Amino acid sequence: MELDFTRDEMMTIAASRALGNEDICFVGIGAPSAACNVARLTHAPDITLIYESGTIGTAPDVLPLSIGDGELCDTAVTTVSVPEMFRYWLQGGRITIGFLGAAQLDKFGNINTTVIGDYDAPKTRLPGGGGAPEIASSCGEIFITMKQSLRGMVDKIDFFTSFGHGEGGNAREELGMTTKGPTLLITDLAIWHPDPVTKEFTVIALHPGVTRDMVQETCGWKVKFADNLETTPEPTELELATLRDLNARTKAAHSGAGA
Amino acid sequence: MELDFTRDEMMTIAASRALGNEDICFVGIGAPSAACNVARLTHAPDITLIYESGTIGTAPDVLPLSIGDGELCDTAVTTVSVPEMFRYWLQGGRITIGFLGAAQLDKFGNINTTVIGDYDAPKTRLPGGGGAPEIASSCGEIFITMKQSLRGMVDKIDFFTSFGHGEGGNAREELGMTTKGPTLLITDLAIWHPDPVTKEFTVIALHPGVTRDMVQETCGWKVKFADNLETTPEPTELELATLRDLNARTKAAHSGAGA
Amino acid sequence: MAKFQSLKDAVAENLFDGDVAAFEGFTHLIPHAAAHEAIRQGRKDLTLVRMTPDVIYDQMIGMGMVKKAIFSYAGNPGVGLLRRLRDAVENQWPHPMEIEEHSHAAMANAYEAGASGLPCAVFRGYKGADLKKVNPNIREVTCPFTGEVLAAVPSVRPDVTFIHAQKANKRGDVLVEGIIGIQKEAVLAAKRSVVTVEEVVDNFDDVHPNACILPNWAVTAICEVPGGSHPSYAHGYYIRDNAAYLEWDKIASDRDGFKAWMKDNVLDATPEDFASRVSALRESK
Amino acid sequence: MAKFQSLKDAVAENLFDGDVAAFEGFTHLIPHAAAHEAIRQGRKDLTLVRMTPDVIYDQMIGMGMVKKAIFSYAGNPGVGLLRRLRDAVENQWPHPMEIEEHSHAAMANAYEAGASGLPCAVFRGYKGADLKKVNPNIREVTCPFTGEVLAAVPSVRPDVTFIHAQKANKRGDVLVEGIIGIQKEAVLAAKRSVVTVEEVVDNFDDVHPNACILPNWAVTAICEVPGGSHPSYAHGYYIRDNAAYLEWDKIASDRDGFKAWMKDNVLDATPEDFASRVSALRESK
Repeated sequence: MELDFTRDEMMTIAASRALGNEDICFVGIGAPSAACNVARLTHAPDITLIYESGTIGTAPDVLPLSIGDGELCDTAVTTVSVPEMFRYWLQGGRITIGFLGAAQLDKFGNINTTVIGDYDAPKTRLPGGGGAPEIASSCGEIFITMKQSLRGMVDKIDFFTSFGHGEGGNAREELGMTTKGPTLLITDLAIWHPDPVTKEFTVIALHPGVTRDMVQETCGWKVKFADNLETTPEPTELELATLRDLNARTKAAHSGAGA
Repeated sequence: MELDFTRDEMMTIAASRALGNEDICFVGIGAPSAACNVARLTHAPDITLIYESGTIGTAPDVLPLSIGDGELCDTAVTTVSVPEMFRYWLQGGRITIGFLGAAQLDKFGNINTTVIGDYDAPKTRLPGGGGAPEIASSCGEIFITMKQSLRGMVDKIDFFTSFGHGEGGNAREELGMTTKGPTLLITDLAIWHPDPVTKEFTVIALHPGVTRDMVQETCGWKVKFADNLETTPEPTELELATLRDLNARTKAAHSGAGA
Repeated sequence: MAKFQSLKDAVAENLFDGDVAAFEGFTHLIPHAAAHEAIRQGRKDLTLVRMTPDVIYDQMIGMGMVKKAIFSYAGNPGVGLLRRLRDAVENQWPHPMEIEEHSHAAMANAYEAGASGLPCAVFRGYKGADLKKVNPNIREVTCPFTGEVLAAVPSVRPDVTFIHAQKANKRGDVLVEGIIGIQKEAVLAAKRSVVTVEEVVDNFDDVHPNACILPNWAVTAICEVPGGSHPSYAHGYYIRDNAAYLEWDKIASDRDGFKAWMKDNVLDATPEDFASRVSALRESK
Repeated sequence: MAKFQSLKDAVAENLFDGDVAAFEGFTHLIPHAAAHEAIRQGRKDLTLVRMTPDVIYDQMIGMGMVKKAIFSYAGNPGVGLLRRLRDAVENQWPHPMEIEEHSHAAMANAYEAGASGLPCAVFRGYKGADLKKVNPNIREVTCPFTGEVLAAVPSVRPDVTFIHAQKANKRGDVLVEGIIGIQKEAVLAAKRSVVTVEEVVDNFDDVHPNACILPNWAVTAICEVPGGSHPSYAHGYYIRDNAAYLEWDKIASDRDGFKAWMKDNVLDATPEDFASRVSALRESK
């Protein structure tokens, strides 16, 4: 089967569809940023995008390379200090959706972006958690996007940078958290929801052209599939054009600068 | 002896002389505000005046009626939020001098502006402490101005709104305070310094025309006088003109508004 | 998402008997019009929170609406005492009123903690002060690193906060400028918020990037009430009516005089009356 | 009272071997020129604090100046990992380096507490996170009203903080605009502070009343260094040099290449070189 869109594009567009006009999103760089802005430019024009650099209600014309690009401030409703961002807006419980990526992810939505190997003698020292530990606990719910790989989707993560559903079940409630935690995982191959009881991520839809085997081959745990497995609707012309235009504008803007 | 200035004017001018160019003052309304601005308009042009409404480095042309008048903001270096004022600037230890007034004052510089009588069944309910409890503990030192009266300068205050030197001696250190507390009391009759050891306020200078008896008659505790009792220098022509011009501008501005 | 509506509707939909309510403003931008509407609607058993309860709290207390007041400085700013509040505390008129008294630092921190979603505020305060002997909501925590004993107070989390601001834009974002006081924190700490504004403008395109703006989704209701903070002031619009504050001292000194004034100027008045009250105070710049 | 002086003198007078130092900036206004001057002056045994250590910390670590790093996200923003930092942590090159790792929320609160003169910051954080198992400076306090267990971290109190800002006025007040990050707190939390600025202007008369301004008495030294945050950016002056960040990934990938680049671009360069580096990036608006 020949696709006229890439798996990356499908991942971003599927993520954008999960966002609504009323959402207040804490946006990370990369796929989450693209998904949030595609949502804003298509079905959710009034969505509020917040970047942890302090920009609230931003509407960038091109995707930022970092979470603190000037474009974010230029187009924001307001820009606040970083302590205010983390105290009033994140800890204050005002963010409906936090977007996280992962170097390592387990089936309960726990995330590692700190180290591969032992913390004190790491095989690979990763950047660390940044805002993730409190994004994971303070946002109303968490969406995760990542490309599938055996290295990334693992049975046991090396370090709990941010807490998803722990060992599953009521782990969050037991820690006193009142937020939902990871409610959605969108990979380049599928859409996953946590099981209502066990909280294990379960594939509920395969992207067009993707098979169960393809999902299992790139995932380090035994994958559960929903009984009524669906197929993710293909990107619409509008979605695809919006994403591609955004990426083209972004590339032109970033390569034009400096060097 | 005939004076060509009032006791109020002498009090304000004597207070203004205690302030220097390098001082960062937390200013209250009334006499402190006049004293700080006379200092700014005479010998201390670079003094920094801060009002608890958030105005930092303000230079009002007329005295504010309240601590939050628009004039304060118009002429300030910057205006910050009230939580920032109390956290970063006051608690942060950046204020060199806090000015306090008092409804009741004792000889150790402890102040009551909360209630006369019992707290739960007050004879007179006063406005309360406002910023005073933490001004008293966080500013580098405290200057107190008040008109003398038997009702105001009492042997025992009804309520410790803000702590001066407690029962004297090392009371502040014992509470873990590292600031100096009250170092100066300027009344309409005299200038008082705390005794270096006991911390009891001691008259070190009488204003021109004032006698020891006049001070004692309007003070509810047995007054101590310094061995080398001095006379406060009379207001200079410049000081008096500056204060009177300021008061005249203030009166014109405030009576012009509304009604 | 902020709803544009009349002040009457906004008060009816957001302030209920028994609520914990804050009408905030630090000398500047005090929400007089909103308080007067609350008085007209006759709310009861309110717990009123405010750093600097002044004329409007004196009025609500005198009208018998207030069960408890939480505050740090209860005075008529630049004038003196609050006579209706005194009458309630000293003589239980019109009925007994509970008070919970703090310092400014405590209240500022408590609002800040409320806006931050925390259960309490921790700060260095109340050293040697008697308030902690009479207020059981002043407690202590110990720094787990230095052993220093710090003060703790519960965060302020009002059911509803009322503020007055200079501008809203058509999307419902709110701009506060000048002496911004504790307004942002008071709104963010509250479950619901009502903002009266001097005017509604098309957009905030020319506003400084770091100005104090409340996004429309952080505000419940917006009401355009020109002059709505009189006799307080709105920076850039009109100056403070100092004479009215001086006058209040006389009005409030007598129970009957107070009641008569409230009938004429509040009960029988409307939010629209505020515009004319500031006409002589408009800034000419 | 802020002293206007050369960057060379300001670094010499304010940064000492063994200091706890913060060179802050949140993507925007990163003080590259100040960090390069510190590198030229060869300071040793530094404890570097920063929420987002990026290229300049990678450089100082690679040059062997750093005993310990306190941080919450160590990455080349928008690009990837920090290769010199990795080499230090994974291979102890050029020497072993201690790390104290936090979350952004913790670091932001820790700077805020430092600016507030508090010994520790209290917030809701680290729930279920492993950092508290490996960082003994993450502890707990219990809310004395609700019993909720909150996280506590020590406040950040650097010996010296370096920031880059848009403007100073002739009195020495400093203006920061746009993404203001944690700069105000980092300066106020520190014993000493050095601010490089794009330009010195006569006054701030046309600046918004609530803009982020550090009064001259809250700053130790001011140095006019146009372009001083390159390849980071200064809002209103020049845009971010994204290509330079991408390039850094290559430069830092190899120890010898790194050392050669540092010699040519830092050790043999001057603060004045920054102006020409941003000439093609100046905003045309």
